[in-house]
Amino acid sequence: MTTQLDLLIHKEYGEIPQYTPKDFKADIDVRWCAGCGGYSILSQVQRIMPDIGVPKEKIVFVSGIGCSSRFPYYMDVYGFHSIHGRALAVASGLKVARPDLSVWVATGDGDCMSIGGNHLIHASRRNVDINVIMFNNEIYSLTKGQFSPTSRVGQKTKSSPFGVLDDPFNPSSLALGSGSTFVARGYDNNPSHMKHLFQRAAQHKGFSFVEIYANCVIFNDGAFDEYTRKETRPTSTINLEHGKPLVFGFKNELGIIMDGYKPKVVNFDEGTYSVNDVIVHNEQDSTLALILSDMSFNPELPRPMGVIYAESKPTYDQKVTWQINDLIERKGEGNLDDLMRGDEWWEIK
Amino acid sequence: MTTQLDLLIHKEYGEIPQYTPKDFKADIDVRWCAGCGGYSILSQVQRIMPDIGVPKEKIVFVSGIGCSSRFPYYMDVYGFHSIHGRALAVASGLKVARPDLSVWVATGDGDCMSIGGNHLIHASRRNVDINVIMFNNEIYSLTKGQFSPTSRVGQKTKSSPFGVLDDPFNPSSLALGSGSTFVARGYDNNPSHMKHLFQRAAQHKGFSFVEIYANCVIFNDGAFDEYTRKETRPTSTINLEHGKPLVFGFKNELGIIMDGYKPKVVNFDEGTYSVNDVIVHNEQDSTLALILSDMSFNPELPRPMGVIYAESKPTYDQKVTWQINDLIERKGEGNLDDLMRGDEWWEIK
Amino acid sequence: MEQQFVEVEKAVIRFAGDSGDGMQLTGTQFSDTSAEMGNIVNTFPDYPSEIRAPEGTLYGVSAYQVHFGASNTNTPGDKIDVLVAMNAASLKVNLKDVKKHGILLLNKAGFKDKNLKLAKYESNPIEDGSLADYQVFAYDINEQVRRVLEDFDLPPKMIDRTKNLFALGLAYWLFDRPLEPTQLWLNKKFAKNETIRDANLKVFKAGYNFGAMGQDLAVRYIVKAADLRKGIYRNITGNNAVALGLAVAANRAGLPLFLGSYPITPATEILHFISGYKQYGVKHMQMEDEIAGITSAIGASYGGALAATTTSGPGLSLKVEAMGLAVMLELPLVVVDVQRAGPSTGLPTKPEQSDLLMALWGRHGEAPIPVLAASTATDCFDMTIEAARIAIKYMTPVILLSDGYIAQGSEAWKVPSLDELPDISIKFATDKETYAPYKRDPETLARPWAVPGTPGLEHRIGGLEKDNITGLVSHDPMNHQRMCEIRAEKVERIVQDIPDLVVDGDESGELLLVTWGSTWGSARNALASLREKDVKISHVHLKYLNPLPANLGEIFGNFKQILVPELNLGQLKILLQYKYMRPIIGLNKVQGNTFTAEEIANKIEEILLSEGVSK
Amino acid sequence: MEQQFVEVEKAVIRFAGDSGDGMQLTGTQFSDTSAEMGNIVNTFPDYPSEIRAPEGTLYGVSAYQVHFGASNTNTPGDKIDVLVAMNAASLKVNLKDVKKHGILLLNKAGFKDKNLKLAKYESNPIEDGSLADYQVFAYDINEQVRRVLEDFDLPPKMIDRTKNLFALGLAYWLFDRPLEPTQLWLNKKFAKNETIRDANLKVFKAGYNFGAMGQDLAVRYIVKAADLRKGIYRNITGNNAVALGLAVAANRAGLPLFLGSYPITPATEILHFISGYKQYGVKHMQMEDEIAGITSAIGASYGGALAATTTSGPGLSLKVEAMGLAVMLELPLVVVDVQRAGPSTGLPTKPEQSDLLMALWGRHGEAPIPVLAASTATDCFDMTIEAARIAIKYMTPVILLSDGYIAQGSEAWKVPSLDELPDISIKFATDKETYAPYKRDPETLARPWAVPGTPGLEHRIGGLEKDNITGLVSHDPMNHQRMCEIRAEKVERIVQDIPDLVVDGDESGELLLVTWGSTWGSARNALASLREKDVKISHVHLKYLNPLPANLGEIFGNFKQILVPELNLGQLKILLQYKYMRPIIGLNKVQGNTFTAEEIANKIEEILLSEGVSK
Ligand SMILES: Cc1ncc(C[n+]2csc(CCOP(=O)(O)OP(=O)(O)O)c2C)c(N)n1
Ligand SMILES: Cc1ncc(C[n+]2csc(CCOP(=O)(O)OP(=O)(O)O)c2C)c(N)n1
Ligand code: SF4
Ligand code: SF4
Ligand SMILES: [Mg+2]
Ligand SMILES: [Mg+2]
Repeated sequence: MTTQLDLLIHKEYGEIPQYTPKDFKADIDVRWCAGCGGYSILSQVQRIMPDIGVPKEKIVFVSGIGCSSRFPYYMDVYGFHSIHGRALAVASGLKVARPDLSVWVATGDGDCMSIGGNHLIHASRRNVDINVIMFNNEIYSLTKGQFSPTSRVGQKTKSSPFGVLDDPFNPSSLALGSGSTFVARGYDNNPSHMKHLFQRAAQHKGFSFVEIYANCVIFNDGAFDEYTRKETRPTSTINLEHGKPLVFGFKNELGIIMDGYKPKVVNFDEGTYSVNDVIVHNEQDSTLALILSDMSFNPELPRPMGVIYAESKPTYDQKVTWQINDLIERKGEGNLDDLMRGDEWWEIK
Repeated sequence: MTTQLDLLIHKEYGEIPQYTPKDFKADIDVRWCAGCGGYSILSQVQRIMPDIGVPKEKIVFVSGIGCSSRFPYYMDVYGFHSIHGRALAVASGLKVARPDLSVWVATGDGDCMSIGGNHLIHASRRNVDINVIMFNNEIYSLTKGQFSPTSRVGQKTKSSPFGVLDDPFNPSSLALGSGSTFVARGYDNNPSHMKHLFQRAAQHKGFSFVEIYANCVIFNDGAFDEYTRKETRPTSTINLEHGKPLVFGFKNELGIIMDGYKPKVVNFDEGTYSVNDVIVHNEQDSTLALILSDMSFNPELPRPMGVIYAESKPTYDQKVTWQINDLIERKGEGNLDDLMRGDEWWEIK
Repeated sequence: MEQQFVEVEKAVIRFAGDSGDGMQLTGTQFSDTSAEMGNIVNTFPDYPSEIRAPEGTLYGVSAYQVHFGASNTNTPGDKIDVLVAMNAASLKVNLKDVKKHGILLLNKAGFKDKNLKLAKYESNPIEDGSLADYQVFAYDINEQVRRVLEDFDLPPKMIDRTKNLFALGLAYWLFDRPLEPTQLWLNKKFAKNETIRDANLKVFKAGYNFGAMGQDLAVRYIVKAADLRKGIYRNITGNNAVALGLAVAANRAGLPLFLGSYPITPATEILHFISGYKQYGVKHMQMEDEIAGITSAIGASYGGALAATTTSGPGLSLKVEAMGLAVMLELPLVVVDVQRAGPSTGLPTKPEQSDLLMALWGRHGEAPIPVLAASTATDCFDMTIEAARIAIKYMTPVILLSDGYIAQGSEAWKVPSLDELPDISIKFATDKETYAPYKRDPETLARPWAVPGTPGLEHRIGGLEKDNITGLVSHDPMNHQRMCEIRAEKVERIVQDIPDLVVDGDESGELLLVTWGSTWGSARNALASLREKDVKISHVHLKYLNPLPANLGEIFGNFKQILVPELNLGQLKILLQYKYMRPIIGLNKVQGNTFTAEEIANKIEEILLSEGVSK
Repeated sequence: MEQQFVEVEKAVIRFAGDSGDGMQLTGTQFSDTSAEMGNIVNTFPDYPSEIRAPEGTLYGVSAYQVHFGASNTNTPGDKIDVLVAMNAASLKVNLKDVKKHGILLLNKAGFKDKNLKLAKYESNPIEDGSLADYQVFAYDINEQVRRVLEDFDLPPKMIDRTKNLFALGLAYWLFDRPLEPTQLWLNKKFAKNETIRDANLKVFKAGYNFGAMGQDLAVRYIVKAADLRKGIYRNITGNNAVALGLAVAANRAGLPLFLGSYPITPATEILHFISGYKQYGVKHMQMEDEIAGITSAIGASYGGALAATTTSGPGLSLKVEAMGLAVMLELPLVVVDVQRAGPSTGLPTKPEQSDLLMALWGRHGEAPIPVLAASTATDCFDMTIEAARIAIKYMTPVILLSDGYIAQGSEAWKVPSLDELPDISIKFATDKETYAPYKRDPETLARPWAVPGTPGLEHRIGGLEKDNITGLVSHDPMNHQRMCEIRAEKVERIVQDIPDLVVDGDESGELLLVTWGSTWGSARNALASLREKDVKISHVHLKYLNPLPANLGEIFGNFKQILVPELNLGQLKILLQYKYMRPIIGLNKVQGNTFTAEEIANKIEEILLSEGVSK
């Protein structure tokens, strides 16, 4: 049966206009605090939009509740600011009902991993083709500063005046453990890197989980300084590039080798190892992804940034369509009159 | 302040009686179907109870809803049959309020990983000292046979007449990805192995996640045959033992070696490798745990059974107590009259 | 012995046995055949909440009841005329419902010592005289089938398993049913296994002949056929009717159907049916929980689907927050709640009508939602389409209340043809010149539905209060007041669009009986019996609970007293007393089952008597 | 210029500026000092939902209002006597609330072109004559503080930031407040940084002197002190009072306190306060969501703690299913709902009273829960203890309704001493001979509380219906009916245990004003003003919504009309019309703020006039 929707969806849209990032700016003041990490995320998202090959009207941003979840208001595409924690379930229904759309989710560490944790792991497991950008500021900002599931042990917040007791999630490990097919990490003050990650996420067919360290200047200022500032970043993080050896350091003098199955830092300057001994990043390897992600919270190892994992696999929304098409192909399009009548009917004459 | 509860808790209970398994059988008919995997789980749990060093009245079984969640009714200890999916949140509150209790959760693949997924990952992350036994039958049984988050792709169930489309969770990977400190897997028709796992879980201070393959004779009969029957088990599974090499096969002729960071099966009979080349299980190694757990769904590798991971770490409930004690030690026990008065008070005379 | 025929208007038969005895199948065959003969049928399956309770236990008894006849079979029936009991436990559990002098067809083989003990009988009721008030016919059916199948090379277990067909054959003989429909069915069902097919056919026929050979059953019954309209008929349960209703509504609306759901008794079957509609282009997601069930549906609705979510009480409780979101978004959504006995897990397999107040008022903030209720299994079809129509036309979530009783019970349904059903389509917004997200239709107050993919209509919506035209977030105090009032007014205006009530009986009088939901059936049966006795009583039945039909207040004005029987502690009573500010007499039952016609009739007579009105 | 003193009964001052201007702090100091002087104070902070909105914008304005005086300062005040506005946007947003001829203290430096543009002023209101109806005093405060601190080696930004203290000093001079309390406070606050401390002290004093030096402010006000009972006093917000109430209730019950919660505006501060009570042995868990918040609390209650969960509307909607579980388990639990404007996310920082019906009836099945409501910030303390008392005594969850208005507003509180508060302890069951899980106290119908750790009392409970004595799962129809009725009856019986209402005013008459929750304050102010005009009107205020006080029906009988003002579309009205079956006049406001006394007074006069009763 052709539905009203088919008429809309299947209408040819011809050439996609030559957009500029400005075309994606909504006509409204951005109301984040001056200095909020959100601004740079927003501007990189707006920057990639012209190039993802989708007409504006086919793009939807869904969010939950939080400072980060105000994101859809600032994008001049379709936007859905839902309720706390439910963005991924809303987006799943939308994407399955409308596989023609490019569906994005903007969410926070609280929205996505606290109240929304269940929808995260299930959307991830199902591999619904949604691009998730999680603004991780390690705090609940909109409610003015309580600890979140990514806050650190000992962190003093309004709801942990004597220090947080809960161990945090490692977001990339949770994403991998639940079956995500695309997992990446970036940070707000590296725009070009972020832009690259968003582009990759847009290209990825399937569930993409991109964690961005987003500084909250008001409630958790400087939380990521160690990983984002020039002075410390070269030794505290490692930038992953597919097919490239895992080297880092101010002068790329450090590398990661495998000691059995354990990753270990070596210094080439010491002479024992060279760049040739180092592991080469393979973003399609699930085992390596687990090992790299697990490095994140290990103080002896650098924290990985970039694309940790990217696996190509049919998406849930595709499979739903295939299953329907397959049945229709094999058995013909269903006739509702037959369905109503069922197998066991009789006639009164 | 001494509370009524302190009077109860701190009462010395002297010698723990010499229990027998029968002491833990509730005086009620077990109402599972004949042949249900639940029976053997129940009897192994009852068998270890006398030896965990806890008086009966200090043991609580919490559950959600499902066939498996009827478990508490059959144990003659304190029991709490809560609502669907919430057993772990109930148990977390109970354990934190009452660290003196031995708290167990009996749950199903639906209860624990579908509606209860969020509480699972958070209890796991927090490392609350709870012992979880998840009856995995890869189906919703109590509601008569819909697919669950562990059902297999293609499985035909009442709610997937044309086959399941969702990829399942790998329970041990989800547990590890969310931070579990004890992760193990067993199956209903290996009582002594199960008993061992329950004993280990009981000993483990912290969050223990034990997945048991439990056959549902009615709605998913034989789902685990490949992993549990004598004819196939030796090559389809590998039994993990701490400090022992990873060997399996009918005559222990197979082993797991590391090819770089990738596990690989070798056959000693071929002469290239011997048992000495094989990895030795170290249940305390987080990286190895991830690698082993990831083998589960890989058709080229055996499925690991036994204790995948066991890490020793302070538990959440301990930390809550410590934080309180520490403050009281440093600042003295709080005086409620002072608290009510606050810092900024004045007197009208 | 001479066998005589007695003609009756209607009859009730209940088949009862162990969970494994095939009683559900037996009952379904009996009911299908009766319907085909032109009887009106109404059925109810009653099975234990355990999946396979141990054999012979009291809590393992499974039963299926069929009420069939020419008229007033609006429920599965209060009291049983014929009880088929395959073992002692089945007799023990069901005897209380059998009419005095009713017929008991008992399988002696199920009354061994072990059975008696499990059923907690001190002595064998077949022998101890305790069944003197009934017509008892006890045979060793196991023995019979063994004899019938002695030539068959089948394991004894398999042979035993045919005994339900023997009982069915006997029942067919007793009520003079033709054998062909069930024979046809057996042929189809066991097409792949000739031996089993033949064994079943033989036993079934043998049961019938056993009656004919006239051991001792002297009376046979002829149950009159109903005077039914011409057409195609089938039996259908309420859950099946909801599933079909959703698929058909989507078709009539020109929209694709999306169901976001999570299994829960007794609503799960709707999900089962819909998951089988792939060929019809229907999409469904079995989500991780009820919250995801409804929010995925809201996402699909935003995308332009006719979206629905189906559940029962505990699930409805979890959907509360998201229902509020749907109110704020003003998107169409059908929420089906198949009520069961609460609170909490309660009695999960038993029906109740205790979610009404929650449906009306169970959301934070001012969040009005239209509420409809289906009254019978077949009415589930009509009311589902009606819920979808209102949802789409008024851009609002709609709650449809069903309950475990009509959801799992079945009745004959005159199958409509697709094109005789109403067109409920509306047009998506597409014009960027005139579009504004919350610019409303002046008549319905509905906002336009603009779906992603429509060029130029890009806009943002969400759960924050929004400006009444632009839909932009608005903190303006007066706008909030206006929006709250508009949302309420929009739901109120649906009253223009729903039929006025027609009183059954006199337009005024002493007592008005008011019902809603599945109590309709018991009430109709009660009225029929009272009217036979010339008791004067009028009746209205409410299918629309919010808003209530426009003329209800006027009707109330014409009656001295109002009686509301409900399967709760008085929830419609609260609504009516608040609305019309006059006392309502409640008849309230929360016993995991529905009213008998007698309970309602007695209450009516009691009221009328105490008023000195009744004869 | 000669300066004169005018004595007034009470006054209202509002401090308004940018989010970063420190208005909350300024307001708090003014209110603390006033309270210490013996005024009754009532305050309300009003801040944007954005965390730090851009400087100078209309939506970035933050304000703090103080109502202080000798009597009838039951709300933060309707109209403002003195507005301190630090920039143009603050004036624009707040001017509408200033009394005619009221005083405007403006900071000229905040009226530059850029400010005017952001505030959407065409021309400078200080200069264009548009403020002719007010007494305008405009100074360049930035300039002033720069001059005062010219000797200080501080960056200009730091210097600018002291300007709120200049304004505060000026306000102290205007209302003749002593400087010491704030000076003491500054000393303490900046103990670690002498320069900052001295700068602040100097600016504060300078502001005061600036007034004294008498540029043009001719009139000063003396606000009369109240005639307060002797004792220790402090200012307290409703949220703080709930937190203290929980800690104190646990103490009086002899139980440890456990809070399971999830942050949500405007309830989060309760969690903040309680998380600071570690020294008092209080345990809390910030859970992953609201469902875990309440279910962890239920777990703790099962373990023998006084357990609570705190939330606002959207969170309450998520707790619905678990509240039903608590009803079935019959375990004590305090559920605090700090209401905000809904539906859905609504206006999250604004108060409303629209969760009442949900609290009463928003659960599937028959799941009755007692509902209480606090009327003022300090009443939050008393009602929290009352909620805990009822929960423990009747073994039931209890819902306590607060709202964003009293939760965040403050008033002076006469601090009780712990041992003058009632003992609300009960004993755990310990006797295995007599114990049965659902054997009830014949008076309260409460079941015994047996906690794990008690030898011999091992038992199982859960959400399935259970036998009324043994607590074993029961599918018995009559038991379910009995249990539903008992659970309802238990809640009804609480009526024996709550005070009868006392009518304020005549015991009978034309019109009865009925209020609940935070509208108490506006109603009291309205009554005071009407009574000054000799208008006759009586008032009752409901703190118990379920059950309602026993004598309410009787009281209603004595009045011709009943008026219920509520911050919703008529929720108490629904309850009362249903209960007492007579029409209630509603005054309904959903504008994200509370009633002004005038709105209520006007409505009363309108009703009385139309009845031809009022003079
Ligand atoms: C059901 C519900 N619970 C709680 C809240 C309150 N709330 C709003 S945002 C938020 C946390 C947001 O944290 P995060 O997602 O990290 O966003 P951020 O503000 O840090 O960007 C909370 C608890 C809510 N709006 N709804
Ligand atoms: C809120 C809620 N949703 C749904 C249900 C229905 N329900 C009961 S058990 C169950 C699934 C149980 O599956 P699992 O945990 O795997 O248990 P099993 O029966 O397979 O042991 C469901 C969906 C419910 N009781 N409550
Ligand atoms: S509070 Fe933090 S996260 Fe929120 S807008 Fe401000 S800086 Fe950004
Ligand atoms: S249905 Fe399956 S899981 Fe449930 S009791 Fe029977 S065998 Fe066990
Ligand atoms: Mg955050
Ligand atoms: Mg299962």
